[in-house]
Amino acid sequence: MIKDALVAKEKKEDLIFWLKQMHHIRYFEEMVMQLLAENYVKGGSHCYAGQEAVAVGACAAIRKDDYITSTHRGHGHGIAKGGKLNELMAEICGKAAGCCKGKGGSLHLADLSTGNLGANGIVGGSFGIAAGAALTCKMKKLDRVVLCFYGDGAANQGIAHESMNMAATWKLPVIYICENNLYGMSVSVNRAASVEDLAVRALAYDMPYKIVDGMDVLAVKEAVEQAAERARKGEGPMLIECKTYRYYGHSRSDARVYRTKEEEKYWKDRDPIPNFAKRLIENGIITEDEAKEIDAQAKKDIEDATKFAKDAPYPEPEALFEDLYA
Amino acid sequence: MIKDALVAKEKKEDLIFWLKQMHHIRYFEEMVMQLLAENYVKGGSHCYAGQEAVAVGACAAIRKDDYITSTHRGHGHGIAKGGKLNELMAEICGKAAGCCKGKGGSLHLADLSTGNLGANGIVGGSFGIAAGAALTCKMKKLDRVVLCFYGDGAANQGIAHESMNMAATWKLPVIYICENNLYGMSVSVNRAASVEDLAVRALAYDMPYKIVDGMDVLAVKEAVEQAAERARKGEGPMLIECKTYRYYGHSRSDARVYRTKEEEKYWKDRDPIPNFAKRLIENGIITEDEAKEIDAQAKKDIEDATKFAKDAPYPEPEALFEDLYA
Amino acid sequence: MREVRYWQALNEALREELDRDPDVFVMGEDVGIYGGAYGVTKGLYEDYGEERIRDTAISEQVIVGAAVGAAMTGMRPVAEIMYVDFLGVAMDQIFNQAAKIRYMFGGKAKVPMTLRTQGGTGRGLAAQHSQSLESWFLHVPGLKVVMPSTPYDAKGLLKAAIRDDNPVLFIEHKMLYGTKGMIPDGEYIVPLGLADVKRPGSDVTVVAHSRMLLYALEAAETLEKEGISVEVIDPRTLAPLDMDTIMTSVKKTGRVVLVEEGCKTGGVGGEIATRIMEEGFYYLDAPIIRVAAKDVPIPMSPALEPLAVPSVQEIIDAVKKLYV
Amino acid sequence: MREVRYWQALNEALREELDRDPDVFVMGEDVGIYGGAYGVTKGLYEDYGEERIRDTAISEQVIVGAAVGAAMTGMRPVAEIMYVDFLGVAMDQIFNQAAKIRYMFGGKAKVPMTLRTQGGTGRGLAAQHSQSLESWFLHVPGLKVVMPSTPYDAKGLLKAAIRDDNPVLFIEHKMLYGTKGMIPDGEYIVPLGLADVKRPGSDVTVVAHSRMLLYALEAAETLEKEGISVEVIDPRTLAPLDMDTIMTSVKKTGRVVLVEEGCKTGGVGGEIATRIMEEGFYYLDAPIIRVAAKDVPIPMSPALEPLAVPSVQEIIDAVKKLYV
Ligand SMILES: Cc1ncc(C[n+]2csc(CCOP(=O)(O)OP(=O)(O)O)c2C)c(N)n1
Ligand SMILES: Cc1ncc(C[n+]2csc(CCOP(=O)(O)OP(=O)(O)O)c2C)c(N)n1
Ligand SMILES: [Mg+2]
Ligand SMILES: [Mg+2]
Repeated sequence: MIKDALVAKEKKEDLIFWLKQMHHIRYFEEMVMQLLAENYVKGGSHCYAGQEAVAVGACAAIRKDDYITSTHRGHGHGIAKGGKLNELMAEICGKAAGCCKGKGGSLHLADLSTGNLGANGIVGGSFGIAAGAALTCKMKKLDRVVLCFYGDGAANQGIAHESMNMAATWKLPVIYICENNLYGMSVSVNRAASVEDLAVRALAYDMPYKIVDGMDVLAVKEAVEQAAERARKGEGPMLIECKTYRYYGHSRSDARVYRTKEEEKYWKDRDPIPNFAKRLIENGIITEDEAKEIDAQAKKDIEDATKFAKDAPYPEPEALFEDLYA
Repeated sequence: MIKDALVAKEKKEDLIFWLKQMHHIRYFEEMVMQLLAENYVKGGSHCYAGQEAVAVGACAAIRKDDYITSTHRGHGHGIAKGGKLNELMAEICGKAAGCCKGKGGSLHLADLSTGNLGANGIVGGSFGIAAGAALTCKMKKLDRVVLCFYGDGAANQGIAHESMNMAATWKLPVIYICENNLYGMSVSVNRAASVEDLAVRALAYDMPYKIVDGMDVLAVKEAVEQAAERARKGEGPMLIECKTYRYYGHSRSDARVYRTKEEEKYWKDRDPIPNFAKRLIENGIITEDEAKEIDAQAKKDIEDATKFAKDAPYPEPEALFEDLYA
Repeated sequence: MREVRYWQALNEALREELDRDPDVFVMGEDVGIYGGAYGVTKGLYEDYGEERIRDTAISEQVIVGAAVGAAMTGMRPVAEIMYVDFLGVAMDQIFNQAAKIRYMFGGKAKVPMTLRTQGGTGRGLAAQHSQSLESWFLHVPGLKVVMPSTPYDAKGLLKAAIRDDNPVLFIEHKMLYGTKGMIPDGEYIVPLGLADVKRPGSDVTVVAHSRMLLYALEAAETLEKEGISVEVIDPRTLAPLDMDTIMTSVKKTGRVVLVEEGCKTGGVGGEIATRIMEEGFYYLDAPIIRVAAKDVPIPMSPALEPLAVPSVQEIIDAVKKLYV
Repeated sequence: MREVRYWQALNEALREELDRDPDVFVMGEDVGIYGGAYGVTKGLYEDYGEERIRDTAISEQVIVGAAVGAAMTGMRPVAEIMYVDFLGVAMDQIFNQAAKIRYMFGGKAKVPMTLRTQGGTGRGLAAQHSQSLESWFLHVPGLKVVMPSTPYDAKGLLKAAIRDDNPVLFIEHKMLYGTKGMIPDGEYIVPLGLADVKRPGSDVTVVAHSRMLLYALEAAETLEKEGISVEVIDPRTLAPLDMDTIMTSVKKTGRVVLVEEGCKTGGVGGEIATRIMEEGFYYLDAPIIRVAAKDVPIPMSPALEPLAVPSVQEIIDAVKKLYV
């Protein structure tokens, strides 16, 4: 069974860590939805629930000092890249203790200390930044790579084209990770693009590509690992399309009229978290009880982070004028 | 011989017309270079000489009421689409009798009365206009197509991607004509893009493509004809890459240090005009004398147009404030 | 007359123009099934079909570019860019193509397109979803710029914009969609280029547009009680700008406060202030005061966002300062 | 001291900074083999190689975007956009990314990049190659905006821009590249944010930047002969804007003419005029006069292009009008 092979090659503590990270993301997003419902959090509300295997699998494949660029749906990326839960939750709440001092919020979660070059409120806005960070890696010979996360909708932005062409022509160490969750807001991928698989866009740049199950954290990890190896050798960028699904609406106000309950059920049956837990149990990595404990611990971590965030003070009025110029 | 087949299927008067049009473009450009050298003309100076077979072949394949969008190198397109030589030359000279009343000049040659939606000073600037004009054709069921001319350099602009994706998704009647003359200003196509043939970019949109000899007017015509037929049937856009060469520098100030004399010679040996004349003679369509006469007549037409342009008055100062709002 | 919300007024305008003219169509991200990010196109997809209500890919350049091309060839596109903040992605198509084509082509083309978008703060959406960028577009000859503050104006101006033969940038405000106001039952148009005196007064002229108009009215009410009579003018269209209405007021009051939600530096206020100085320097009894956003990006934190933009109190303070 | 041309001064600045700091690199269309559309990067490709002098594809969005990403991660890119007119293609990357990242990220990132470009009329290049768009960028907090008028300033300011830890938009002028001026033999820096009194005078203050500075000096010379002493101030950097130097002059003269090559409406003049009014209304003896381009796209025709922008005569006339 190919799945076992993927499990077998990993260390137990890593497997547990990734499971827990996915739980962290899920609980984080559930909490954000709750805080939004309570109107404690205002602002952007693009939740990552459902796509956890992509961020966790991809970030598992790279190093701490490698970079990522994120999207408007960036909470999961921030957690997977090692951001502190307290700081991330405080940021969502607009608190001074947030990783961006409360100035960025959900749409601009960034944490340069973990190599997260930031979420972006502009769909496609990070494509250039990813190419530029990769240029730094190349010019300074840092042996680092850049993961550029983007959505199926973002794939149709002009800058996606420019960035991929630059990375391919200059052989920059970028790994483009297309999170194809079937919709850009309400517009399904086949109404927005003329190709079935967005991965084939790589052909336009003579770039290798791979399509993976975005609900399988180890499949994502394996693909990104191979891409990162190529990139580190100076062989240039690669495109990985992850087929996935977002469980909530696009944002708080979305009634999801554009998709069916059946479709939602299809994808929820393939939930990356319980399925991964089950797989670890079946492969004898953890017991059912351990799985429950990991889940419970992750939940508690998010509760703690939320308490931290709620208790943390808002920025002082003077902060309005700080941090504009270096 | 395949060439003969292409010749054989055309009417004599048409073949002669296309030869003459190519002569017109060549003499027009020689004259523009001279006027620039004399400093009679200021401004943009992107000459089309060398690429005549593309504009003439492509426009020969469509109808008078079809549309084209042009580029910064747009004199050839304007002539091939049927623009009046007098008005075009007067426009280059900034005269009130110009097709844009002297306000546009070389960079903005447009002539809506012939379906020429305009040259563009912004590389890639016409991609959106082409999609929009095609949308009109589709929504109004006009049975028209739009030729979207663009260069190898323009292919790397983000809007190229957006336009092709829109046209392919909505099955708009656009024919993208890539004039690959090997350079975008000084940057050779293989330093600007990671693919050998820009035509393969069509794969990113599930769009058919074809690569043709851009020095062969009949080859270009045939390819565009097929594409236009598809487009009129509602089957959507197509990409045609024409391999061609510009004989002058990018613009007046270009010393052409980025290319070799050998390369220039290689392409001048394939000059679309004498080769086409020879072919018509060899196929018994015209005699050598007739060929000379066509050439001489074309030359005279340009001299007449130039006299017209030079004699024409400049716009009155009040024109500065006219034509801003409808 | 009946009461409608701002978004409904816009929705009605679109419906009436779609009904009136087969060349009118709507295009943009999520304008179809979703009904628009702020609900303005609700129901249109169902009623007019996907040919005339076009959901696009997330490709702002070609949304605007295709609107230009369609307008040049006989259609009347109403394109939507979801946030004014995203106009940067399509900026070239707006100022170099849409706005200049007619002039560059010697008047031989026209570009009758409307570009709807919305801006402003108020929802904690941070620096890339809260801007007020209208002043840039005053600097683009060939464009018209409309910013309605009430449901009445929203409907009448949108209909005028769609019928205008020029490219019109139509900027709504995210905090106004839910506001209510009276509109006539029958058809009406609010012509572009006419300011509106929203509240007559005799002591001070306050010029404010979009959401700031509501703030200015609130400030005027409070000031009235304190014995200061404020005339509140809504330019409604920033280009063309109706200086006549503004100058008539300035000549009466001699005191001016200009309010806007965009950053002060390089904002609309500087332009209007200078025009007033040019046309009526000697009528001014005091220097003109600008009340505008601070020169910072809009921060997300609810503790900071409101501090970045004018408050009613700031307008009141500015008016009073004219008397010190 | 030695005489160099404006383009050479810029070229020297690039060389010195490339020599000084290995993190500095140059990127843009035709900056390599070609040496830049206006020759500023001449010889750099030969001397510094293609890793540090990078010819890019015609992809303005990613040119700016990659500069942002490179700057955030430790490089000091000097990116070139061939014409200021093309900034529209990359606008989002400039105002939403480069300018806002530091603030949005709570000061935890810096974006030390320089974006060189050039603008202005004079070569008959028509509406999309002749603009003066600087005023837009005053309205973008987080950016600095530099516009040198002389070879001396060009070199010193470019070096300062490259060393600055913030995104700097550096706008040259196509008609200035060939102009000559004296510069010191050794290294020097012209700090950002300091205006320069290019010609002292006592009767009227004229503020002008980029090519218009030369026009203003010429006008001042003529006016001197007619007995009017004009002080000519070059702001040099429009953001930050050195109001102190301007106000010192205004307090002395009480009369102001503002000159710019961009369109009048929404231009730089409106901002500076309003600042002067705010900071020194009672010093003004007459309304401030703006001399700017007409509110039209720049026409190609040599009969029209010069009419679209200010002439020396217009500046002279404006100064004299202050005395009517
Ligand atoms: C330039 C720009 N256009 C539009 C938007 C509004 N918007 C935000 S997210 C989104 C959908 C993005 O779709 P996709 O890239 O597939 O990401 P997903 O939301 O599915 O994760 C849209 C249209 C934006 N933020 N920026
Ligand atoms: C947006 C934009 N970027 C850059 C330029 C400057 N420029 C004008 S033509 C040109 C080269 C275009 O190359 P290509 O598309 O191959 O057309 P060609 O000149 O070869 O016909 C460049 C860089 C421009 N006019 N517009
Ligand atoms: Mg998506
Ligand atoms: Mg080319």
